Amino acid sequence: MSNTHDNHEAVGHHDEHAHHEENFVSKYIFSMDHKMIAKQFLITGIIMGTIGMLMSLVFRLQLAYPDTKFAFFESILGHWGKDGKLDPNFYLALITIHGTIMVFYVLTAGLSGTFSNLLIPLQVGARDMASPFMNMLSYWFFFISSIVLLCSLFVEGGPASAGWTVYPPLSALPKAIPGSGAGMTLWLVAMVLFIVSALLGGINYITTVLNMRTKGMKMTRMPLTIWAFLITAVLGLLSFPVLLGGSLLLVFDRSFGTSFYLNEIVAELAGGIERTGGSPVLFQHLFWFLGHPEVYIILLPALGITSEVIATNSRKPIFGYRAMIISILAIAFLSFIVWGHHMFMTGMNPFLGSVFMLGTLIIAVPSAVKTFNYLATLWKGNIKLTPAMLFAIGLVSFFISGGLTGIYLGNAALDINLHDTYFVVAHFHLVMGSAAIFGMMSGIYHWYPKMFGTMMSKSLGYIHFWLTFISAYCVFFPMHFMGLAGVPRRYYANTAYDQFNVFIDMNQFITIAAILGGIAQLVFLFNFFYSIRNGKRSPKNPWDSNTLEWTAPVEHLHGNWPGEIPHVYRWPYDYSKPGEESDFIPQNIPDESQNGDPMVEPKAPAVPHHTEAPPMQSQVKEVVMFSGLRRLFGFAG
Amino acid sequence: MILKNLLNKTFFAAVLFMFSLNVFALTSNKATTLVAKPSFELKSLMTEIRMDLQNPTQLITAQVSPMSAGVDATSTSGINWLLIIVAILLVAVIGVVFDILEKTAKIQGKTLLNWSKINSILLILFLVLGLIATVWEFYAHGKLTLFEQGSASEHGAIYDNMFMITLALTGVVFVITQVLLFWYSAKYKHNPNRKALYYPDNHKLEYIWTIVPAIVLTVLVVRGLITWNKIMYQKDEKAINVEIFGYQFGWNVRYAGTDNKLGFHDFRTVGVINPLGVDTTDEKAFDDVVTNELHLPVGVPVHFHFRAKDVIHGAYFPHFRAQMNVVPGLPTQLEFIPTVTTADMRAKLNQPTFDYALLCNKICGSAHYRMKMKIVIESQAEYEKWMKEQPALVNKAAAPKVEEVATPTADSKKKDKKEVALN
Amino acid sequence: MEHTEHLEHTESPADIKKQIWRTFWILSFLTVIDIVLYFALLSYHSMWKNTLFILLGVVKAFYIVAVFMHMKFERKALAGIIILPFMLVLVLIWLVLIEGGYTFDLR
Amino acid sequence: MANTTTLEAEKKITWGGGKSPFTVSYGKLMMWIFLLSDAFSFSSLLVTYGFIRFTFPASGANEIVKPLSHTAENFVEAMREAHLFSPEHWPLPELVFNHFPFLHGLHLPLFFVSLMTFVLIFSSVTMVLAVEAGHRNAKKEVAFYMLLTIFGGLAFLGCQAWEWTQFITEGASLHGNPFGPTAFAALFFIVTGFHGFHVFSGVVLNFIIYVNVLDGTYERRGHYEMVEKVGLYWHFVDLVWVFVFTFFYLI
Repeated sequence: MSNTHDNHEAVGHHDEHAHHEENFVSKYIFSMDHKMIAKQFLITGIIMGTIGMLMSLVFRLQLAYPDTKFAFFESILGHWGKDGKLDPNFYLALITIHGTIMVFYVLTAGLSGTFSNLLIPLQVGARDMASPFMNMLSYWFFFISSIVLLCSLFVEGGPASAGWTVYPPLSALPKAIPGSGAGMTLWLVAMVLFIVSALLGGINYITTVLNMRTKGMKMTRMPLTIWAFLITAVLGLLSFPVLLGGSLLLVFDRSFGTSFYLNEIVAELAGGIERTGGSPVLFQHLFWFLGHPEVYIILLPALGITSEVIATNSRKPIFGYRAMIISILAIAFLSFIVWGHHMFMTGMNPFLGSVFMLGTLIIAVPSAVKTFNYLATLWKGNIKLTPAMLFAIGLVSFFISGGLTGIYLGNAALDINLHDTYFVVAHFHLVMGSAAIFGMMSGIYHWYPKMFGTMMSKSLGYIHFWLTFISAYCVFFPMHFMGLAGVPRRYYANTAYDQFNVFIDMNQFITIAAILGGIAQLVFLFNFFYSIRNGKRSPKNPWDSNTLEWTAPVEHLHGNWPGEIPHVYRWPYDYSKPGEESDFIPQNIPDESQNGDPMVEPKAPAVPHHTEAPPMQSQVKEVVMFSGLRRLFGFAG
Repeated sequence: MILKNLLNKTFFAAVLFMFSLNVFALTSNKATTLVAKPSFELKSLMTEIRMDLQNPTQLITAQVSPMSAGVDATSTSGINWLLIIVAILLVAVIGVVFDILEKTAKIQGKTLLNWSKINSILLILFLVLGLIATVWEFYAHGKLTLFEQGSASEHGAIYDNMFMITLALTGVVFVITQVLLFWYSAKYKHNPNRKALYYPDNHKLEYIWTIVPAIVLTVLVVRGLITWNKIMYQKDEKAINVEIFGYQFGWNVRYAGTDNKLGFHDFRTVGVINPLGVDTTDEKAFDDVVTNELHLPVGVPVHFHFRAKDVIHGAYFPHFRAQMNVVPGLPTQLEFIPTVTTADMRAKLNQPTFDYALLCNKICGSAHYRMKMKIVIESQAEYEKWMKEQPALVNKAAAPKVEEVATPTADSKKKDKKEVALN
Repeated sequence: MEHTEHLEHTESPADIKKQIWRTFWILSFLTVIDIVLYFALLSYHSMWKNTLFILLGVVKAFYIVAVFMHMKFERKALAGIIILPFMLVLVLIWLVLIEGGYTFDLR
Repeated sequence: MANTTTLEAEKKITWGGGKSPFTVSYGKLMMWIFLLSDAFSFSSLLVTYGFIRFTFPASGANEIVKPLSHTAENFVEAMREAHLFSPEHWPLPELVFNHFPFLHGLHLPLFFVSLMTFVLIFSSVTMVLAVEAGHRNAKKEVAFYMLLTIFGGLAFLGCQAWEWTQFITEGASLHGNPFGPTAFAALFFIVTGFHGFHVFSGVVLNFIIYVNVLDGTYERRGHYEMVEKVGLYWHFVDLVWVFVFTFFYLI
């Protein structure tokens, strides 16, 4: 660690960046090292994820055994589990907080926060983030936000219970549901803090990617993970402020008697002030203007991680690197103009329904391109089935299953009968729940050696994967059929309806599968924490990967590389290149034709064509398509 | 060094295991009083857990009937806690044992399990079983879906048609892509003597799989748009006007009566006497009929006007392929033609107690899950007979005149709106 | 480096100052125009009047961003990444306003 | 740009190589990106305004109330009787914002808000002059113009405070509005309040920078980039006001 200090000279981006001694607090708590912040994000995310999952098990038990009394409910939930029966209001609170935790705290912060922080500086070849201080603030805002959200579980009336989408008037009128009292206020506070954290992080990620790349790391030589994180950060940056505005107005509606989202509400329901003039649909527009990009904020990092993991473990270049980038950009762009497909049945103008439907179904095209590219990458590969790879394959499988059901829901006409049924629950749990969690797991297994310097147990990883994979399909696949039978989501019990109650056996099956999945996570948790101390020491490049992070030493230095930052001479996917002895060539290995200048393209094109000569026409087209992109980002070829 | 490490770990595992045994002993000591199954064996613990999962009713009802067992409820719930702890500890033990076994195997120079092979077999197995399960699922639960039961409205046929097209297309894609995914993953498993094919791109292929989905989706989009517009813009002059009023937690129906015009309403007057806040001075409201059940004549278009009192509700008519949110302060609308009477549906489904229902499909509070209303589709004659039995609104409301005067004239309000365009 | 010429341009401080003051007068003038138009067209309600005001606002915004915020002299790419994403807001505005009109019709 | 070379030099030390695609420092890029994101939060509020505005019909009458032609006392009541103010119609802004300090009782529509606009534009000019002086490393000029900018900001905040006070004394609040729909007043308070909050934080930032300038922090650093970054923020506040002015007072 002696050279850490020497490097400080080179690390300090700020003049204020003082030479300070690393003590416990500055190293582990208020750390400004992106690697430590990544670990903080990850561990907080895992803890939140565990809480979210336990909540889901509680309400799954209720759904499967609506007539049974569980004695332990009373002991752990107190008056919300009186006589072993879950309180219907608390059931709604549980689904709300489960959704909030999973969407924002686990899959946004835990996934994108962890891996953006860990990988962006390491993979683009930077000593740290553009502003390490803001990075630290980002984590601490997130941490405080988590605490506030968890605190809301203990307030009078319970936590927010209007669904994670908190549609007013239910969320705006404290009399409408107990959870819309103090719990809802805390939810909003937590969300505002979370947005601040997301913005601080996002600004940092974008700036780092754009401005801090090492020599030779052109945009066209960036790993797909970085592309995904960059676009994710852009999505977050543009959409979170809209939710900030929306939440602000909701706060005013709740606490200061305004009526932005309320109309024709009598005084006695609304705290003594009659509310007219607003529209609940307005909130839904503002919410989903965030909410839909949010889906891709969750999914894109997972897809980026998958691209990297699949290419590395197939020992093959990712198929269609440029098509992948264009797909990411297309998905990101389209995600901003389709938010209304969550609102087809909410009293929105049917004309807008047509517009949103058009955009939504177009998203299927870049998604399909991504899927086919993954398949083509696997084809004739030399696939090492590491746990990370298995999770990546699982992600692709979920992405296909969940993506295809999206075609039903994106179709406004079909949404008429599927809106807010279990079909929706099944769809989004597959495509952004399971798929994103699998992306996160894949990333954890893959970059664990980079984070902790030790290896996780492979065998336990396999057990974890298979149990989780099977249970996830068992939980979510049958739900489609409930949805097709018209079972609405967010129902405390289906006992009031004979035609829904026939699904009781399926509900029990799902719950058992969910408990199995929960137990499988214990395997993971054990593996994760046990391996930090007891895992095998990791070699420098355990997966024979090309990207820059594996050229950094296993021990963490503040500044990442002990000497000069490696220069980049090639794209990150030179796996199994013909004529080369090794089946991988890291990005920092120069080509003979480059004369040691990283800015020169290697003689063999950076994205070499396969053995047959490509048709002239397509080459021209590619140049046209891609040079436009290059011009946009202003990096000369 | 390695040996020391191993020894340490074995010790750790042993301690963990002993500890879990102890905890389990505690568990079963208490459990004996309840379940009367004294056992210290791992196997029986597993069966117990399995029992707990598969047949919780038995186990748990036994637990929560403290009178018979003579143990208070808190201690019974403690068992579940301990079970969880035992599960965690067991996982830890298994983990450590695996770790040790692998390390020992490594020292001896062999691999414990050929995971590559196992995984590729599992992948194929998962694919095959998964596809079989999918087919079985269609067979077993497909008949419970609404599509199997058939639609009960005129546009339902177009809807079901659209659904089936989508199902067929996505089904084909689903099978092809999943098969390829698992098949490739298993087939091209690692072989140190082989080198992967360096195949970074192929523009022809990429264009094909961009353009083909695009064309398929265009078909879906066009059909979807046609279907959507057909359903959402149904408009018939002769349609019966019906107002659906949602509140926490129930529904009311207001029929427009003989003039087929709904009287004006004002949310300020909603109260116990006048639950829907209808303006009783408005002559259009005189013949309105308010009920708690929705009766509709078969084959006649119905135009629904939705209104909510407090929060957003969702009016969901699953069998009619119709849904619309009921938003406070936003009068939403919907129109459809019911085509199958309740009696016919009962006969078709062979369920003599079957009833159509209007469900709430937007989270609205604690009793959201049982906020429903019975829908009866009947012949024109039956409908008219039923309608005659319902009292008209004004007689029923009998609101004092003073209140009526106080209601602002919604009539003039409407007029103003129509005249003045937004600048 | 494609757009070097933009960056290397070194105007004398006097030139820059002149440009700043010119922009100030343009902005002031446009604001005055706004007010004058407002009263001139007071009894006249139409889409065109509003479009005119918005256009004037956009012109003002252009001067502020281009000159005061120095965007004119930055690389085109920077302008691109800042301004193009902002266009997404137009989609939000467009669709939400349609929705507002629809709500008006329903009520 | 004068400080390009210093930036280049700084980059050499902090960063092993490569190139910055925009030839701006990461700090400025961050500020730009932040402003982009903040533009979205303002947009969400303005979109709300547009939506609610669209759900109300405009004021029914097109009667023109001539400037200077009313005596103040019961202006609002008179307007209500003339159906120019009613809860069903969006009021004409010139009838609402028609006051001017010290000129009590005169109908001076939109004059005051025009003044506010000028104040803000002017403070933007002084800000950009400070930035320009910073390029020349002219510490005294930077300090002078920063001070002017701070005064401009404070003047604007003062104007806004007066306007709010006036509005509130006439009976407007977050849930009541004598001029028209309650949403009109609530939106006014939210949007101008959010903008005012930005102005306020801008003034605080400017003040910090001003102190630093006097302290010689940037002189020692060799460049006045901090002034530029804060300048960007300040112009952004001005930019937002252009649209608030257009949408709230004109349309």
